[in-house]
Amino acid sequence: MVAQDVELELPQGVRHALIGPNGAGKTTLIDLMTGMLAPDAGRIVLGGEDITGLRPEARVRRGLARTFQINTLFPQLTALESVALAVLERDGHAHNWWRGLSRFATELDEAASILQSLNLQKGLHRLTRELAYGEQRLLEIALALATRPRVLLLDEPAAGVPKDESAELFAAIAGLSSALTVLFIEHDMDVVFRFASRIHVMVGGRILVQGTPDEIARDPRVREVYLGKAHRVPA
Amino acid sequence: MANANVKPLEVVFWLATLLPFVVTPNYLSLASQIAITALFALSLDLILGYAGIVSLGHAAFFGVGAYTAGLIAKHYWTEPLSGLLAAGVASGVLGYALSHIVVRFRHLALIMLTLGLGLLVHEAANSASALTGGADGLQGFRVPAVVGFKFDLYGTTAYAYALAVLFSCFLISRRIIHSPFGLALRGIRENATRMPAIGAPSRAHLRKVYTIAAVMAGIAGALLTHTTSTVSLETLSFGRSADVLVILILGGAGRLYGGIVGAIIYMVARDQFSGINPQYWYFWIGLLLVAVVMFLPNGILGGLAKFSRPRS
Amino acid sequence: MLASLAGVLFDGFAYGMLLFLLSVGLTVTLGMMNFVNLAHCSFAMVGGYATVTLMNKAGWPFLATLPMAFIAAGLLSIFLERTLYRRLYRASDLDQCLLTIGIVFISVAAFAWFFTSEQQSAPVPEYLRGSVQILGQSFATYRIFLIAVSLAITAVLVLLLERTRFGARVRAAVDNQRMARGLGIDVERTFMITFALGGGLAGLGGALAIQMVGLDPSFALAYLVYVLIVVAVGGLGSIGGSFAAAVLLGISDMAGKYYFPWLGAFLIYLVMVALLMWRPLGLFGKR
Amino acid sequence: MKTTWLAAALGAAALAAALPLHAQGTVRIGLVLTLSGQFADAGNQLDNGIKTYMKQHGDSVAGKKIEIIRKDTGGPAPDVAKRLSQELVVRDKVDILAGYVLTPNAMAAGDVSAEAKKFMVVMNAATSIVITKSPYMIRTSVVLPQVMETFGTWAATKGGLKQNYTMVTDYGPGHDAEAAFQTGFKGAGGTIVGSVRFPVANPDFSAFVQRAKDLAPQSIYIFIPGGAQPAALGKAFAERGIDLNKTKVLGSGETTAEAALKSMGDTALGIITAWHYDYKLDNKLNQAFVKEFYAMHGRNPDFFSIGGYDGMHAIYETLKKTKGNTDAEAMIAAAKGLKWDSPRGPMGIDPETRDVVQDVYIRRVQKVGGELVNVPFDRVPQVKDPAGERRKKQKS
Repeated sequence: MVAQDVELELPQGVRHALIGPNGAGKTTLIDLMTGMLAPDAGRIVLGGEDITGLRPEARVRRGLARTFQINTLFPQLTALESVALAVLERDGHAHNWWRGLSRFATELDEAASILQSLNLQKGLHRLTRELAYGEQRLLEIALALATRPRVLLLDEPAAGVPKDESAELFAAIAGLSSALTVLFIEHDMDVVFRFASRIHVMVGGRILVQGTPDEIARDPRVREVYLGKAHRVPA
Repeated sequence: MANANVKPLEVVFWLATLLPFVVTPNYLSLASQIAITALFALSLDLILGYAGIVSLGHAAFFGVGAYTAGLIAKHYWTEPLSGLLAAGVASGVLGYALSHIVVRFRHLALIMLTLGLGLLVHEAANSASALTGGADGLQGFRVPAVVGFKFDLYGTTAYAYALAVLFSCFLISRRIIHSPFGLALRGIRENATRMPAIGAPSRAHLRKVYTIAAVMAGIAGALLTHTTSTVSLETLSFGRSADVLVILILGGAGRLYGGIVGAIIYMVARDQFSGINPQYWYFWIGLLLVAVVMFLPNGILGGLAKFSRPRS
Repeated sequence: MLASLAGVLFDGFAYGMLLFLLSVGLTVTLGMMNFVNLAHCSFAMVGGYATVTLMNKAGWPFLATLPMAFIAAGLLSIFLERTLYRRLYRASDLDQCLLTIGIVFISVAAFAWFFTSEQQSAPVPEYLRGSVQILGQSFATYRIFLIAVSLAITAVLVLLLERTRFGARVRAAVDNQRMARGLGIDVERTFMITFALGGGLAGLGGALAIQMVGLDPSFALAYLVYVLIVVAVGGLGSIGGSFAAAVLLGISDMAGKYYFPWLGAFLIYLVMVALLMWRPLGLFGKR
Repeated sequence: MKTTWLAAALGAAALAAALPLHAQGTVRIGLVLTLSGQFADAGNQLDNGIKTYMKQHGDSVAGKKIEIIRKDTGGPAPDVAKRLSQELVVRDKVDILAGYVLTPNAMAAGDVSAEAKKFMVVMNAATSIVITKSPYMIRTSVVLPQVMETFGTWAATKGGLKQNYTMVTDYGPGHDAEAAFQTGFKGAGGTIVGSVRFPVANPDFSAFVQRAKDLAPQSIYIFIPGGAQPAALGKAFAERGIDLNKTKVLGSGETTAEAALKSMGDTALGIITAWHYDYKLDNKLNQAFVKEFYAMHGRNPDFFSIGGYDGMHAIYETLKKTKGNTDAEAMIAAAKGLKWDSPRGPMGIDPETRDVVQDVYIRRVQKVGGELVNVPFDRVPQVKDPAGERRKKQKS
């Protein structure tokens, strides 16, 4: 059993962190929420609407977007093309096969501004496979943002990104609009405690405990299972 | 961004397609069949090069188009342009129907499914011999002319007609590639798992491009019917599906011009080799294919692109 | 009616064995090594023509030529693997298609040049001709022989690949070349031997097929479709899958021709499409 | 814009035509055959027949040198056959079109012969309506109804058979043969107890033969194309052990061709076939032809070869009558009513239908000197194509 009777409440606009040892079922939970995997039982509700039966792309259109732990991007497309594609899919222009791409200025500009907000403007016209690894991680987020989500699920956004760059990455995440609900999986406790306002600890497919950073830091069960004995509460 | 504006090389290429009228007037019927095969390869490129669907049964649409045009010329009227549209619609309908099956599969299962569906259409045509004339081909019809220009032995009208239709379908394909829909297709080819994650209905896109490709393949089939006034089971055969796949890979898939360049080189080589050595020309064609794969990976255009300007 | 049902099942099974013999080599190369080797039936032709030459020119008995057919096709596949195939292991499967179709064309022309386009015949020894009466039902001797050879090959192959160290090495090298090299497996040599095994099996299949379906230079193109169907329906890389698919397709083709002949060639393609839609990865396919 | 294209083209065409016409003294023959692919052997054997004739009769006639340009269609491909024929006329300036192993290719090229007014000799394609495609066309091979309807009538009369079960390959010639045989057989009082059609690409016949054996009709009629199938059928017969004195097996000539007999072995004994040629026919002309053919090609001729051999003979005779003039009207007029002795026996070109008229041999497979041979034991002389005759009646 990978994820069992998980009760997860994501109130609007709050920054959530999902932590837990490897193999706790975190990514699986995200796959379940986004419809990549079909749950055996249980319901997924987004803004009051039951989306358990919807196909992944339909859930995205209702505002539930995600990034991938391992980059799943478009190697031969440029960064701008990738994000523009997401924007065009969102506002239904992707089925237009007779007007030239360049005629869709508003969508292209929006894509460029999203990339700019994640300071990727340098790599706008470069092929994705020629971008640096860190830039590709930011592009993952840009692609998710382009769908104008209400809930953004970030699967280890800073995985493989060196310490100094990950701080910059999370600063960009923090800078996202406050209306956006964000849930991110992260192993670096400094980052978790700095950016999350609610933390969910998952172990062996179950939610062990949920709470504010302070509650989690003091909770003995988390300490013993995950944080180890010598953890001290940050200043 | 793949810029949509016309490169000078493209203008030169299309002007060069007019040369056969003057330089090689005796090769116009061959040129017309190259143009028809190029259009057929272009339609395959839309689904293979741009959406990643490998098909070994694309001749099903070519043949349905050819037979539709033939049946219309035989039973109704012989004006070709309307016959062309009817053929496109007929193969488009078949394409849309089959697309619901095809888009649900990938890799070897997809290839073998398209092969199986192609062979089933071929068998259907053979057993419906009362309608299709079976293995002897459709008899008793003749398409005399197009917009007043007679089809004659020299093939002048045939080449002009085939070239005009190829050029217009090429423009449409070029527009598709540089449209948002074209971008979505390239997205599917680049990373099919990411597409649903950005809200893209991949299967709907694939069904649409498969239908468009079927229409174009049907038009190519109808062109052959009009220019040769013959239709036979061979238009639906596995051989024709395999040939057009070889032609596209030879030229280089996913480059819009791959099918056209592949058709020119493959058919001219076959014509010359079989002229010199009618029994064993297969040997030289085989050698050509092996040489291209060894020295020009990703086809002729792929190889040339690598040599001329390493992809930025 | 029952007697003929037994007859149809037997014939179908024997025909399935023929399809299995022709395609098991491809299950090894395409299935396990992920190399789209459309030239597989050209190796079968090499085996067939080796048998024909040895029997007609050198007067060898039929059974003695079978190992030679295996070796001839195996050697040729080693030569091709070392010169051409090796350089395309990481190429796109479309380029692999182009290379192998090119090889098919070359082989068709070469065999037409050396052996003319005439139908070859490999007269089978007396004791394999005619048919045997069992419980009043006549069974063709040659088909019984074919079934026996196929079952033997299946057993040897499954043991070789599933139970031996060599088998483990092959499966490891195929699943993950980098890791296999890390474990000190000589991946190059393993691939070469695997290819030789696939080619040799094709050669043997080609030699055994002459008696049933004849042999001429266009053999490589004519049977490519059937072989691909068996491998796809059976499932990539699964010997058992190919065996099951070959039997299923052989019997349904035979039953179709016997019970509803007007369905003709439709049936085998309908069965294939249905099976693929039900199990896209093939009966026992893993990926 | 369009007119400028065509103006340029016509100018170029005129330029090409002004090239010096090829030397006066040669007659060019465009030979369109299937020299590669599934029917390569048929194409090669036909070509070998032509080469044998030219070796025996030299390569010039009526003071003109004969030059042959060979083209390969690669199999049944009417669009390619039509284009190659057009190119032979337009580019290579041939005077005569010849060859055409398969019906669809012959039909497509018939249009070219009619439009370009070129004398055309069909040397194999056997479907009846082929001859109607051009007024300048003759045929020197065989017409399916000519043999099969005759065979059906013979089977129900002199053959003494009342019941028959037909088994044919499911394609053009197969359907024609089935219809012709049944017309002849029923016309002469026989009854058809059933019929079945094999798929074209059919590697294995055991199911069909088993079905026929279970029905155990008084006689079976078989029509299959040459190549691998007769051998495969022979093996199915051998394995099924059809009892030949209980069930009479009738077939087209191809069923017991040389290669088929070799693989069928003794089970072929007693099979009755009807055909217009066999390399074992014992007449002086045929023995000389077979000897020369074997010396040149290392194998025996078959009915494809005799089609090519007699095709060249018809061309030579026609050119002699027109004294080398290759105008199609003159040649077809000279060709109509031609009669000559061929290795297959007396034959000729029907003056009205321009189709081949020849004897049809009824043969039985027997062992002669340790070898399996189609021994002719009856003959229907100078048979015209009944389907052609019916067409003539409808027209008049």
